[in-house]
Amino acid sequence: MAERKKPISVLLNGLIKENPTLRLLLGMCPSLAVTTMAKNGLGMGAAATFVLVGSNLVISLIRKIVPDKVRIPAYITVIATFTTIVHLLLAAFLPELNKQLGIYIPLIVVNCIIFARAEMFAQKNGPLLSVLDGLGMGAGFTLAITAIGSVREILGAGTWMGIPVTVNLFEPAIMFILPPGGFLVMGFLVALFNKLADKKDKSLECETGCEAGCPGCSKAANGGEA
Amino acid sequence: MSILIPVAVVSGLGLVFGLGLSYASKVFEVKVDERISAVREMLPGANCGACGYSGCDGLAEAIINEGVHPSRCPVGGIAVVNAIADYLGIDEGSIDVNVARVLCQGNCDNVVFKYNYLGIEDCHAANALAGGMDACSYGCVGLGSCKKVCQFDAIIVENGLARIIPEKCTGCGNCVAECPKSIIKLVPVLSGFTVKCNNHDKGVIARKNCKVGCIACQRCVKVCPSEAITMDNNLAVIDPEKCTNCGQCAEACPQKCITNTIVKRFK
Amino acid sequence: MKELFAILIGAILVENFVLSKFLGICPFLGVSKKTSTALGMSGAVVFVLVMSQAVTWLANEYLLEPYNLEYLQTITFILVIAALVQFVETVLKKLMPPLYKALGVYLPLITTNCAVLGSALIFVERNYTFIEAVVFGFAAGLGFTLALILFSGIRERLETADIPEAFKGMPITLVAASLVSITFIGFAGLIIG
Amino acid sequence: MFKDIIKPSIILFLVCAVMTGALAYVNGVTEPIIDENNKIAEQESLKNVFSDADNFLDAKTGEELKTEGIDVSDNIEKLYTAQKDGQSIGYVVSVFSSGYGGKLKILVGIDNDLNIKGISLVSHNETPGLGANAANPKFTDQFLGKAPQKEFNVVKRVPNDDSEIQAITAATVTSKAVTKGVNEAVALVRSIVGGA
Repeated sequence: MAERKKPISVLLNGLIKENPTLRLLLGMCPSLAVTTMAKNGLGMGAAATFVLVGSNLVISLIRKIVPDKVRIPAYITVIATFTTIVHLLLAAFLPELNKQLGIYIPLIVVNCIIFARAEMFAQKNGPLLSVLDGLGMGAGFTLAITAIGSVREILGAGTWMGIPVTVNLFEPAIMFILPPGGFLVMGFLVALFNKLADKKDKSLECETGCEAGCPGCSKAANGGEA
Repeated sequence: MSILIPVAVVSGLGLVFGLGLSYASKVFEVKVDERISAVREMLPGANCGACGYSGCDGLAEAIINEGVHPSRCPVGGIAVVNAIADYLGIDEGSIDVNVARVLCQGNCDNVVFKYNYLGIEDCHAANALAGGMDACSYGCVGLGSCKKVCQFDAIIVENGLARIIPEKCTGCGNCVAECPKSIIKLVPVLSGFTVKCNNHDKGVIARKNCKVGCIACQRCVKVCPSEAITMDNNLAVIDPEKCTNCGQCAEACPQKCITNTIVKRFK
Repeated sequence: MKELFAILIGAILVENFVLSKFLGICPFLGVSKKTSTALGMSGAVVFVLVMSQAVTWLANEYLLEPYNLEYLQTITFILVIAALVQFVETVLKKLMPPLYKALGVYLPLITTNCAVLGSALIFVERNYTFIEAVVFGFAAGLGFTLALILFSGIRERLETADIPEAFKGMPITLVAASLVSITFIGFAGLIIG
Repeated sequence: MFKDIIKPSIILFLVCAVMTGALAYVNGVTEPIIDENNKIAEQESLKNVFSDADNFLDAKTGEELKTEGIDVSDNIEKLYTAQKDGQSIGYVVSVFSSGYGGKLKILVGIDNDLNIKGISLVSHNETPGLGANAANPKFTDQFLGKAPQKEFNVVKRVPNDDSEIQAITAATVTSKAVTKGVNEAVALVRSIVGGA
């Protein structure tokens, strides 16, 4: 993909085509653990987006001066700083969300999405594109985990964002709030996404106009399998 | 003041680790010829093993140490070969880059079925059951074993027949080895016309099993100006070297099983 | 001695890192295709987890606690882990090339592994002593290994199963993981000590 | 020599320094707010356990109580003295207990003449829907009122006197854990009030 990437395509790329959680299957730990409630998903998504945009920006600025020997520690320090800043801000201004997200805020540091985007994207592109990519990826991540959170909350607790939705329809299945429910809902959503995305991909394969066949392209490299 | 202590603590740690890491990478440096890592960068990096080495690292080492020609990597196409050749200052030489092609057109509409197969979606499994469900025992079973093996998503299975997308195929040969019916052949990329059939039965039997199979009528052999087509026990075979892609055999063939698949990528 | 045993069993079965605490899922899903790769990965994880627990505990005890810099925990821990992993990688590449060939490719993966940082944060929260922290790390690694190998066996059988088109690849793996994690809920009631 | 040892270390040092500087600055700004939040949250949790007290003295930890010669079980975390317009009218005890899913923390408000003002399950990770029901009033209200001489014990049937607590169905382990915590809190306050 040597040619100049259009900023808009970079932004939208993170939402559907390369949705970090449902297509590239990155950042699984928080998206399974925190999504017992849709509100948590939203909070976690927003926090992760802030960290993602911030770290993408800084990393793309310092990518030229950081020698390869200390590349990983330097990038990790940048990401950790942004995460701690989010953690402090949340603890100061949104205490009850902070109580719910608990241990998972510091774990944004090792959230694979952020480090993957830093390595894959921020290291090769300028600050503007990296920020856009961070926004796109963050929005995609937020969308995905809020969707997972909503499904799990409706099925598991009969409420959505706290509003009782299905209390008298059926007895909520607690299983969906427990870990197995997380895997299950995630699995079905990824399957749904494969169905949607594949329909578009099929058209991609027929008109072979696109510069297909290069093994380096991200679609072939880590299509379904992580 | 309360900012100084944390900054001192963490950057002190950073300094210690910086020194430690760079010192360690110096002391424990494994002598590597930097040309190898340069060539490794240029190779596509799919580690598919089509070049016969254990992935791109193996090939990079072989190119530098054993003088293997870069075109040994079929996956990268002309761009990679030229890049490495210029880097090493050797001439590109002839490119024997191949592309895989399924020599069969027997999808569900054309071929007659012996039985209705509902087992595991795997050609080997179907093939174990009396040679697969197609009446023509040479034909493509169409259950996608080749698709599972293809790293470059170059194979799609439609209507019971595997089809290889020439632009995506890198000629790594994984599918050729995988296919239980061995009907996928590696042909030179520039060869357009091929006989899309693998059936060695007599014409009358072939016609009964499949609408588009080669019935060995030998019309193509007679009509070909450069005698590129020979009969290999009831199956017409086009010799890529001699074939000039004139296309007369395709018109002459009553069963329409000779087709033209020129690959745009190498124009 | 009893609490050490309680921590050991607790971390492997009751609060298994992958299946009930949701830490370290990325490598768990990514690497568990074949049992051999699973073994390599879990060996690397146990190795790094034990070392990182020790170093992070020391860093926390002597650098952060005295100046009460709790908010620096994340940044120091992850810096320590990243440096440790890179150091181990360079040493391994030089001194034990065969081990590096089998294990090496997973080492950079471990830096971004939630389990390593997660276990560091947990031992701070429960303020374990040095030995307890290291035993906890070791047990967490074993729990990770148990889950990974158990799961890679299942995934190998998934290859030949007849799966609907959209579920091929990762979705079926996730559904399988959810069934395995149901079994681990059975251990939840195991109260020790 | 310089290029591949000193340069990387200096750059890592600078990156760490700049980043931690920003961090320390943000922490300087947010630290007072966080402390305040924690204090408010703590006061609130104490309030709903001991409603008629208007302020609470700073907590005394288990060790401090031991130094004052009171025998304290090591499950006791803190003891707050509850005051109403300057007069100490009771205590709030925060006590740990190990339930089904691990450690759980209970706040117990007890006034000077030993009747229990309020109970709240502050932090637990019991299974949602089963053990977690111990937190809602239906279960905790059973403890309210005069603390009996002998300890509370958990029964499966309808209790016939106020020293028996009816367990939550399918969550006996949690019910027992909460009761054990409350008993320890009552014993502590009894030794202080009885003794004092």
